Amino acid sequence: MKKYLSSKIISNQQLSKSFFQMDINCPEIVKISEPGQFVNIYFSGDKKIFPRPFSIAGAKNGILKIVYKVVGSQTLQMSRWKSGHDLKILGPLGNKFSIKTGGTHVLIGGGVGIAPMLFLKDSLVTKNSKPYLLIGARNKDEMFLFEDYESELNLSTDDGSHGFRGNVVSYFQALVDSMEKPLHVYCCGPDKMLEVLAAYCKKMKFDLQVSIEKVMACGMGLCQGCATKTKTESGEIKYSLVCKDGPVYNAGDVFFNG
Amino acid sequence: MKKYLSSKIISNQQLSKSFFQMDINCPEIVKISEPGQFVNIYFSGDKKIFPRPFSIAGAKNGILKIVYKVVGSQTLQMSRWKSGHDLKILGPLGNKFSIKTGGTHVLIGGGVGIAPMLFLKDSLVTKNSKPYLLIGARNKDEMFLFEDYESELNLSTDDGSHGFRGNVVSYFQALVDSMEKPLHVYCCGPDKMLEVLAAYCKKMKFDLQVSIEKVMACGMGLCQGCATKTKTESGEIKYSLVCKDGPVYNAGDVFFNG
Amino acid sequence: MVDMRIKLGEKISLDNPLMTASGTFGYGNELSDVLDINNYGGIVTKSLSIEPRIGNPPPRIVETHCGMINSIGLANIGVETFLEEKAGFLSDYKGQLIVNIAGRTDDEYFAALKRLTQVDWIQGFEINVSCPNVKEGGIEFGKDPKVLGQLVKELRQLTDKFLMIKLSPNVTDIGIMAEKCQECGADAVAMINTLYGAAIDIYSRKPLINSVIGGLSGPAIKPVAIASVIKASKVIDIPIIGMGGISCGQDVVEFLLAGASAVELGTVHFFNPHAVIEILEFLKKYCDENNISAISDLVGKIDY
Amino acid sequence: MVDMRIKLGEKISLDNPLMTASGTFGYGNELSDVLDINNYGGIVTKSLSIEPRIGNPPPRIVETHCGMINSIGLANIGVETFLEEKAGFLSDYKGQLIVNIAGRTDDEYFAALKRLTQVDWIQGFEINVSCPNVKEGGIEFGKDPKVLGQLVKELRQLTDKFLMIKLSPNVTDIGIMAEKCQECGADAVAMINTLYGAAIDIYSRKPLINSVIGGLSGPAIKPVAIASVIKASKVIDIPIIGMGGISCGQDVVEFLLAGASAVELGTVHFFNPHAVIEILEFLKKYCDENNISAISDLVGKIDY
Ligand SMILES: Cc1cc2nc3c(=O)[nH]c(=O)nc-3n(C[C@H](O)[C@H](O)[C@H](O)COP(=O)(O)OP(=O)(O)OC[C@H]3O[C@@H](n4cnc5c(N)ncnc54)[C@H](O)[C@@H]3O)c2cc1C
Ligand SMILES: Cc1cc2nc3c(=O)[nH]c(=O)nc-3n(C[C@H](O)[C@H](O)[C@H](O)COP(=O)(O)OP(=O)(O)OC[C@H]3O[C@@H](n4cnc5c(N)ncnc54)[C@H](O)[C@@H]3O)c2cc1C
Ligand SMILES: Cc1cc2nc3c(=O)[nH]c(=O)nc-3n(C[C@H](O)[C@H](O)[C@H](O)COP(=O)(O)O)c2cc1C
Ligand SMILES: Cc1cc2nc3c(=O)[nH]c(=O)nc-3n(C[C@H](O)[C@H](O)[C@H](O)COP(=O)(O)O)c2cc1C
Ligand code: FES
Ligand code: FES
Repeated sequence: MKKYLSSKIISNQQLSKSFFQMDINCPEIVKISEPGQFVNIYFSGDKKIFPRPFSIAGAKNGILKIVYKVVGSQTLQMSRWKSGHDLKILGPLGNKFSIKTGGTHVLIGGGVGIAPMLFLKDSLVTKNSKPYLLIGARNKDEMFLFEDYESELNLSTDDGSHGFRGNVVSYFQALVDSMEKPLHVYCCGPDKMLEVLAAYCKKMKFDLQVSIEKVMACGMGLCQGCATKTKTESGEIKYSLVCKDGPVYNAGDVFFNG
Repeated sequence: MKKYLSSKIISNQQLSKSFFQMDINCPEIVKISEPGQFVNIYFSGDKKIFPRPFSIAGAKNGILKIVYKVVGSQTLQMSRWKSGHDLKILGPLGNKFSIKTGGTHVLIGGGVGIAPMLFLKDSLVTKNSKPYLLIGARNKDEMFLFEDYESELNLSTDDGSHGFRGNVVSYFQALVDSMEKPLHVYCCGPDKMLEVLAAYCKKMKFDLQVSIEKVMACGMGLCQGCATKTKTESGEIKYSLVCKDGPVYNAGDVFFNG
Repeated sequence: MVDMRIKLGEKISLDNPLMTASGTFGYGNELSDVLDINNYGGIVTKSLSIEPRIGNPPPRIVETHCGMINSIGLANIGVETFLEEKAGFLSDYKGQLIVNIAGRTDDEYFAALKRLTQVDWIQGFEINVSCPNVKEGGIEFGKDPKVLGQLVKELRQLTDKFLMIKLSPNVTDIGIMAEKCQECGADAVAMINTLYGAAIDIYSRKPLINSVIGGLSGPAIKPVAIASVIKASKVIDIPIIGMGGISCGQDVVEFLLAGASAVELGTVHFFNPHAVIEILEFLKKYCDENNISAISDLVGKIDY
Repeated sequence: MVDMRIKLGEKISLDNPLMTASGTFGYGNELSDVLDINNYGGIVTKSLSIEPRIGNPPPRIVETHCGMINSIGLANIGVETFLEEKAGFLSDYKGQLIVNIAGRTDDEYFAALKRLTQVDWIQGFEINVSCPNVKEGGIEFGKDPKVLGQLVKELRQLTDKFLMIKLSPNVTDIGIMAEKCQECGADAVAMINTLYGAAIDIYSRKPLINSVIGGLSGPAIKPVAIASVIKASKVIDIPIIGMGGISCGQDVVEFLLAGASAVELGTVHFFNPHAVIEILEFLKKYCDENNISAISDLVGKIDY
């Protein structure tokens, strides 16, 4: 039961050069949100007409958290909103990560792909599981830190300016021997990164769920605009709607160039 | 020589419920501005694409003043700009009041039509003339006061909540006997008001210049969009461009429904 | 109390003039968490074809200034699956349910209409002869008045239910097309479908729409839609259902004044899921404030 | 250093691909306070007719979402006054001066062209057969390929100078019109003129444009223009001059990739008087960063 609401921003802080965290007061959405789901943020008066989708990065005590990177006009506009600002929000949208029992949970976030991992981590911690959280960024400026982890936190930067030097997938490979098997891997990040990780997990027979992105108009299955090529269990090719059937897929079902 | 510049807002204060005064730092435009002329203010990223024209309400010490009323989306946006904000501005645009010598100058502003009258008043005062300044508003909420007058200031409101009760044209008629003739009347305000005043001045043989408004796209004669029906001296009908040939006309040359 | 009812000829009566535009409202159930779909006087479904279609490959949509281009390629579940899966939900709907039909050939249109006209919870049909982004068929029927007339005549034979034809703006004279529909027995015309549109990524140099040219919709096209309705209303007497770029109540009044008897909300659903509610409120307020007792009094009342 | 030059066939060479769109730049002198007009590779004048025209009554313009509707009615000073008053200013201009010609009848086109082709500071002509808001003529020539072809053939006889035809998007197939122009000897085609558009004041119920239906321009129509250029470039070999909704350098690259050899800036002049300067800067930077040594290398390089 998604809701379309007018909600107040509680805080909107800058985390690093281009990353922000926005806390929004919307208990109605928080109550029913699950890790992997996202919300749509709406704009008005603009020449750009689409809402913008953001993963739910946290949902606790009536407060919904998103973590976003300023990459264009609408995220720039968002970064200027002050606490107290009323925004229109729709959610929760999409499917969710299916949380496996037993074994070790490895959460990998590349760049802003960290966002859904934070919520998934919260949820696993509540379930008394101690997940690994691997975060990759291009460099120190793109990296940001959180107050409270309750999980094994591992940072890497492509240029080595913070934590492990190299991309987060190589970092995972470097750590994998020390992790207790079986592994359940969850990842969100750039398509390229997902593709590399998917190939590796396939080889290693790790089970991998990925959260993917597509440009969306409606975010709820009205327009069929966000279609992506997927394989069904029977191996059939099918266009799946990322906003409704996704954004979380078993890595094996996705075509990363689809 | 109009200029297109990026200029800083020095201050943007609220004068009354819906009126604001914006001081803009643009010496290049100030230097060459004359009463009756206007500037274009530009917007970006918006679904509305036209710039908005505003009469120059003052031009002194490098600072250009406009007085504006919030009536729609763009003036609302302007009212939110803070000092320090950079705006794009083009001006000075249009023709100017032709200032008559000798006699008494009567400046009449209805509603936001006050704006160009303030600049004209400044200019007459500099020339050692002591003009009458008649200001009409619908009610007290729409009326605002200025620090410094140096002129005979006369206020009227339609509902009598401030100053004379009645419209500013009746007020003028009430005062006219006390004014030393010949009169040179200058007016800016709603079309209806201009029309009534024009009929009266024609009857009384007072010379009247009016500043009129039309929706403008370019503000400088590029598009021919702001045409209004006028009479030439020889009595011929002609479409005149309000942005270039106007906005100031001899009242007798204008068709108020054209 | 303002009377919001609208009659579309003899066959259909709407509780209010707001309907959904095909392809922008899923099959009706997607938005029902967010609002009561009985707010709409009518629902027009996504275009259905006799067989299911998987639609076009991505990218299928791109945002443009005050608009968007789409090339969904009439992806749809097909007539039979529609009847099986959606009957429950849609037969509870209190307004008028219009099924939009698309085809590549005359026979595909005929087959779909024959099947659907038997279903009692379907009140009428909107025939899509104007989809700009499917290679075969569709728009071909919408380009040539003779071909269009022939199709409409034959469809008319197949159903007594409300039959309206949805016209493309991508023609030299939409008035001629509308006249043809009236002449061949259509109960109404709907206009406009999307305009041709394209966009290119200047870095990859790739078209931003799989089919290169797609359909432009949204507020950007409203002036074209209003002009189309004005033109058509000068030459036909059957009702016009107007759409194209509606984003608020003011826009709906504009369409009614231009000559539309009812309107369809399309792209607005994407940027304002509550549009129908806000528009209904506006219409009531507008009518109250302007002493209009029946919304139908606005239809065609542009004052030249 | 990026080579910004563009050849439009054998007759005309531009220092850069940016020209002005007719009717959005006055007669060239109005913007010269604000920038050096030699920034433009070419200037296209307001449409001129053999006799002066006072144009349409107000209201002539209205803002729409990301666009505007105009109905200026080809108000212009007429060929003779143009030659008298503007010669001084325009003959100093270093780029290519193209005069746009409009007419109600063939004879009006012929008379204007015959007179203007004798003037040495005029390098070429853009023939407006597509103005949507003048009652007689204009668009009539732009709707029917046969009528258009005949006009182009006859115009071709009257001048050896650069002759381009400006096409309307308000036709079923702009490709057919473009082909006809090529076949009948035009040196280039320009597209698109404005789309039909209308708007109504919902309180006064009056049309917001004197002629009810006017011409829609601005960023809103860019996707339609890009689609038109793509279609035309598939069927003709003569250069295409693209326009419609250009607001920034990215847009210009998009037109070039779509197949335009040069572009015209129109409505953008109203909301950004410095557009030409900013666009030139962007183009240089874009080419530098993407290792493009000559801007002409972009033309038609959409990657399907
Ligand atoms: C399911 C999902 C979850 C997401 N979660 C996050 C998140 O948690 N944090 C975060 O920073 N970003 C997230 N994104 C990406 C985010 O939506 C875009 O960065 C944002 O839309 C950019 O808007 P803009 O106007 O600033 O940039 P623009 O300049 O408009 O676009 C920049 C890029 O953003 C993407 N984008 C633009 N519009 C849309 C749209 N309507 N739908 C989807 N993508 C679009 C495109 O790739 C585009 O090239 C998510 C996207 C999806 C689909
Ligand atoms: C020469 C001239 C001088 C003016 N001086 C002043 C002034 O000193 N102070 C002041 O408050 N107002 C002045 N105006 C009016 C001012 O331009 C409008 O109030 C403003 O454009 C409204 O914009 P908006 O987006 O807030 O309202 P909108 O909702 O867009 O429009 C409200 C009304 O404003 C007018 N308007 C809208 N767009 C334009 C446009 N592009 N050009 C002209 N009028 C438009 C129309 O009458 C419209 O109905 C002047 C207008 C002109 C033509
Ligand atoms: C994503 C999308 C899908 C559409 N699918 C269809 C369709 O299947 N059948 C159809 O007749 N029209 C379809 N349309 C066209 C709309 O019904 C409508 O005619 C058009 O979008 C103009 O209205 P708007 O500007 O309000 O969206 C679609 C439009 C969009 C944006
Ligand atoms: C106010 C205005 C006046 C115009 N006058 C003419 C004209 O006289 N002749 C002509 O061929 N096109 C005329 N046009 C059309 C433009 O040249 C151009 O084709 C159209 O506006 C699309 O480009 P744009 O979106 O960049 O403005 C005019 C357009 C506008 C906005
Ligand atoms: S974004 Fe509309 S269906 Fe997914
Ligand atoms: S507003 Fe363009 S000519 Fe006056």
